[in-house]
Amino acid sequence: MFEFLRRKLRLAHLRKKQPAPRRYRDLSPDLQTNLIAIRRELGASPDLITRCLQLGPGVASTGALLFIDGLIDQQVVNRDVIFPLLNRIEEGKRQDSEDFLNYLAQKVLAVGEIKKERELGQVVEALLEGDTILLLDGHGEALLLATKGWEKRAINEPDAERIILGPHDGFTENLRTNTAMLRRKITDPSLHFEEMKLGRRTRTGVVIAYLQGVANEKLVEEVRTRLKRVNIDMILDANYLAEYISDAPFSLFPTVAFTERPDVVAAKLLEGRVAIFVDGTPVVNTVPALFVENFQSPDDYNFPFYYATIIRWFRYLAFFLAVMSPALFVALGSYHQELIPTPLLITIGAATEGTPFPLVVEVVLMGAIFEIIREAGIRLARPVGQTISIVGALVIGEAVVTAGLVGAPTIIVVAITAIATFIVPDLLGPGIYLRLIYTLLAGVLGAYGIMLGALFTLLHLASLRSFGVPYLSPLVPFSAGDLKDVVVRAPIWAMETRPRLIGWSRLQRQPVGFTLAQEERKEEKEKDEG
Amino acid sequence: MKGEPRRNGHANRHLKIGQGLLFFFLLLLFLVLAGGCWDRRELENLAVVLGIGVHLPAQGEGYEVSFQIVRAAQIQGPTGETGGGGGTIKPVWILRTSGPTVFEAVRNATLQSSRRLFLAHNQAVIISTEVAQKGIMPALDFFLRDHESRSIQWLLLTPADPVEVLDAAAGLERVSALAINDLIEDYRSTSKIRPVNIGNYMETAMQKTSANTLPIIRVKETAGKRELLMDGTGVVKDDRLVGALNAKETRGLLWVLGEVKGGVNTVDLPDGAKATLEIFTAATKVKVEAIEEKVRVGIEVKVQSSLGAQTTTDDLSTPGQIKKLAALQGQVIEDEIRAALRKAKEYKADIFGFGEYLFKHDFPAWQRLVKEWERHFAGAEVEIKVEVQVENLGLVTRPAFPKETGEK
Amino acid sequence: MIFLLLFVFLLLFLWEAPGLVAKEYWRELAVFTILLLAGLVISLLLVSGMELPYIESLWLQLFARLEKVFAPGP
Amino acid sequence: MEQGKISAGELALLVMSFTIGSWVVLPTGIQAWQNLWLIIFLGLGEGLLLIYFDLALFRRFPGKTLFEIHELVYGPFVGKLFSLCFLWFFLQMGGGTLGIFVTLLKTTVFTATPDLALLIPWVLILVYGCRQGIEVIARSNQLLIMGTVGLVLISILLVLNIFNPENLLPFFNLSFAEMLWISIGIAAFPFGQNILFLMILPRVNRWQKVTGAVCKGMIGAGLVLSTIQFLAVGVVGKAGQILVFPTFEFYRLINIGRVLTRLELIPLLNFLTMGFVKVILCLYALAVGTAHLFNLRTYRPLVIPLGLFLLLVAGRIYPDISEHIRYIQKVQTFLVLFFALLLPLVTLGVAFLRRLPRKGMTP
Repeated sequence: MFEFLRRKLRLAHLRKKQPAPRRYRDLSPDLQTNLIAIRRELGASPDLITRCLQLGPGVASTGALLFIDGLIDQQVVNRDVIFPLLNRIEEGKRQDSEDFLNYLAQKVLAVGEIKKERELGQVVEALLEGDTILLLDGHGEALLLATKGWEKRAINEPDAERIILGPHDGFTENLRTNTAMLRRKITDPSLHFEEMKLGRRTRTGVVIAYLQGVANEKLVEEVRTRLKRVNIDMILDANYLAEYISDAPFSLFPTVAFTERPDVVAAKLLEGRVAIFVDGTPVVNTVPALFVENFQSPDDYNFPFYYATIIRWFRYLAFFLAVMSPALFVALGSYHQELIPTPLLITIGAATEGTPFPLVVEVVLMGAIFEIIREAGIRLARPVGQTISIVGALVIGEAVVTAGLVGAPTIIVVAITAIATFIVPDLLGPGIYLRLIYTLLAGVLGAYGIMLGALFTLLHLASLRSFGVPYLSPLVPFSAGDLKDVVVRAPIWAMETRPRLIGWSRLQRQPVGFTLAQEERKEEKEKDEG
Repeated sequence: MKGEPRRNGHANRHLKIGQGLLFFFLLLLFLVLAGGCWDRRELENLAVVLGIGVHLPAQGEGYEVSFQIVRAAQIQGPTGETGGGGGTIKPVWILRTSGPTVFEAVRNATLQSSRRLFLAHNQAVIISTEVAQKGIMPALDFFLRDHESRSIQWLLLTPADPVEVLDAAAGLERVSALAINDLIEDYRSTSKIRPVNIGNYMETAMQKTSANTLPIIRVKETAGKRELLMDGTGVVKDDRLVGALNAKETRGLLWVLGEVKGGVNTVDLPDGAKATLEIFTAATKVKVEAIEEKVRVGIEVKVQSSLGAQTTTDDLSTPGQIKKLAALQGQVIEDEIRAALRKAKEYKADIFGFGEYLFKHDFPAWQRLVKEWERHFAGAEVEIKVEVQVENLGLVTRPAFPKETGEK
Repeated sequence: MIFLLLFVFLLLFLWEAPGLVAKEYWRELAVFTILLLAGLVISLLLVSGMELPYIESLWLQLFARLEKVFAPGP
Repeated sequence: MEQGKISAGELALLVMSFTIGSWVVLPTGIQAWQNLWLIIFLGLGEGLLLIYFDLALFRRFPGKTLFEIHELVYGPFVGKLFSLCFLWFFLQMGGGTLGIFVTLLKTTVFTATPDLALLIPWVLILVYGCRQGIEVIARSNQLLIMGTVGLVLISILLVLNIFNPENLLPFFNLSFAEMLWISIGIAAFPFGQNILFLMILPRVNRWQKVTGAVCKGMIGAGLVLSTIQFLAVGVVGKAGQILVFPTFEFYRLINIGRVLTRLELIPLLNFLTMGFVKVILCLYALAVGTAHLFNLRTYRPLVIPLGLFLLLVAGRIYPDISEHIRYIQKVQTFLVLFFALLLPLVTLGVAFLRRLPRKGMTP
């Protein structure tokens, strides 16, 4: 049955024909023809500015500057392009010679990056990316002047990943800013960027970042091939790519990690991972993504290790509570009351006296209401959102209990679940599903049902891989050395190796214990030479 | 298809996992649709039984079983006031049924109770002496076999109808069964009763030579209210009640078993005065030897105690006096043990587990003696050594009298 | 009940078979079908109230007979 | 066929779970009760001997499953006949384990739930797991066995206040013949059942380490079982002899301040996971074996019908628990020894006489 579905999907893939590449003509030597051709490409868009000018004073040549309003830095164009073109050209230059464009580029224009281009399509593309185009009458070539400059959002702390201590900067929507931020974290020539344009219509810049010699070469190659296979017309966010390249798109669990923090990306690159930047979004994908990564926060490394360790354990506990507590409550409350201590049973029994629904219905219902309140709180403007939370939490919770519709213990359990949910935000999505599945199973088969669900989840997690790395590692397959960043957060000086399955091409991160950096560098050099 | 073979391989893998998920949802669907929830019992539909009494009916066969069921709504209130609003309604409900076996009697309770009886939290099973004289295991079998019932329920004996115990006022507690539980757990401050749970009973019953004991609970009228009282120990031999030990003999039993955890001893001083010593720690060593047909038992008790009260005006805090006190207390303890031994031998009931000791430490001898163990037990020679050390005087040394009456 | 059973088996068949057909795994398909049919027959027998023997009881009977053949053991 | 590879360590843990499997809820040799924890070691020794001997077959034909060895030794037809016998053995072992656990669930927790409602979801998850391949099974097992070992260690703490070392006395109050007989029963079940791993060994990435790994796993399982039995005797005492599920009962007696009581559900679920591993390995061996029998390219499509067979066998394995106890006492030892001792012996003998393996037959 599902095979049919699968085949249908596969056929659908094949039926989608690659759109034939559009043929572009070369530029003509005639200025007016070129202008008309470009205008035809872009339609009558009012943001396309054409500035015709008479080059001077030395030569009498007509030309035109084209740019998109808003994508360029107006000041740069005025000061460094238009002014020199009008005033700085020496006499005696033959404006129709081959060298004239070179001369302009080398001696006249005060712009950092200048390219020569002869094909109309490339010219239009550059124009759309924020370049200024200089067309000269009588030349079949255009100069592309890098004058990009548009409004940017300032760097501020990402809302989704708050930390207490440590760097508070977050990525912005600008790709170059983002890569620059990463460069500032890792001043090492081995930090390599590879850019490609993806999205047939959005032509979004996508950058693969990795540390040459640290990241596994095969992993980088796999990322490249997977990205190349992405055939989509638009990429507006990192998730567009993540859903395409993840190993298990149907799995509940994320096999591609997301972050908005440069320090996180830097740390992951230094572990041997690969980051994928997408232009236009502050979110960066990192692969391979493992299950345990969801429980690691940058704060873990900014605080003393003993504190980080216990906090991490509380995070594990919170995730367990978030997923299991409603199910356990249902199982205990409607199947295994013998496990509840006697006085507690009497108290709970008194609190649930007279409620009309089975426990499982109560829990699922209140869970659903909670999810709705949460969503409402996110979508609405902030002040209203808070009102919603208060109404939801206090009014509904209190009224439901007073009216005797739902027992007070249910509200307590749902509330604990709700709070615990937010502690591991990366697993919010899987959490909702697992919680629901486990609760329903507990409602049907009690603890046995929960155990079956847990077994299924375990088998599923064990079968997952992220870019070749088993998802549950280092727990299974067990690698004791890597538990230093899972079971505990070992002191920084003790984490001398990278995760074995990710950074195996160069495992040693630093010498064991304390050594003077100078000596270490010397030793390394000797080793490299020897 | 040829163009992107990897793409397809990739998609295949994707869908396999998707298939798994669908699979799981189908499983869920199956369970929910199958009508599910066979064993479900909602909290609000449970009648939580906290105490059970087993009695023989006035006439006819079978058993009469009474239950103490908690009314959760009446018991609520963390502040401790009785009853949320009812006040007049008792927090427990007493139910009485009968049937040819205990199990059927329990099931018959459903005829009277609107909710299903839930036995997992039962604290105590109280059997009447009549049942005990007829045989305990037949009444107890259900509690061992049933999956809800626990082996850690206390087992008690009561001379009258157990329903009286269940219905008695619970003192400071709201439910008398919980009071029973606390009474038993506090045995260490008196060491005058010996707690036995169903598991212990079964374990001892399995031992070929040993006899069982059960604590006795009775109801005592105080100021018009019927209150609970723990009172001595019943001796059960071959699953039948044969006699009882009083508090003193029970203490003796506990000494031998090494289960004394606390309590007091009162010693007689000259001039009719008395002194009470508190037992702090006690350790017992029992050694059973079988030489040919003769059984010799050595009991060695080491006690550390403290002076708790005295009624004489003498200064008991001098080293000499303390030694004397220790000797006196040793005498009292030996008396207690002797009393218990005398009773046990009278009933020919090996409540101390001497035979079991032989089984464990001298298996060949046990094999030799097991057939006529009753005789060997009755003829056993017992040697008792008690060593008491009075370590503490409390907060004062000698009594506060204006005149010095001590030695000068 | 029988119809439900048939439906379930049909579902199982449809679950597995198309994939095998697509990969042209004919032998696998044949074995799968035979095994599934065998399962179906046994299930139908059970559902229709036929008393199939219990496996361990069969072994016990067999061993009882063996005991008779050989001398009675310890 | 199957591409997955497991490491020797993972194999050892699989052997451990498989051996703990169903013995932990329904021990054999209950008549020796208070000495059972010692006799387990005797049985372990005999079992190690037995399995070492079985593994001689694998060492002679490295990289081959039992069924491939059969065909090499006996030729295709007779070899398939031998393999068929083993298929039945695996089927009965898996179905029997399922049956025992369903009985356990039905007597202890889910008295009103119909068998099928307990069985079907379990079998569905078995099928799902089995189709994922041996790698996934082995990895999941790593976590499950950690849970079991952790539980045993925690149990030691939990029973401290009710553990009575006197209950362990006297040691060896049985005659030597009795003890030997009981230990042979233990050597057969659970240890002898490890013959099933001859179907899985070729999946281990380094075959030289296999023997050591299997032995380590068996010793680990022996330690776990012995510890549980040790605790059970110390806690339950003589009464254990009359219990249907004695290892389970001692958890019912745990009582720490009357708050940590009635905990038996937790070990119950834990033992269930061990049973799960045992049955999933049976199913895997069944599927791989059947696929080999018919020269199939993949075993995956067979998992569903074979899972169904397991379900049917579990439903018709024994009419009642007393029949099963009788079966354990009278038949099981002989049956397992037939498969784990006699048949491999014959195969090894024939291989020896035919001077197999010849050159070029093994990698």
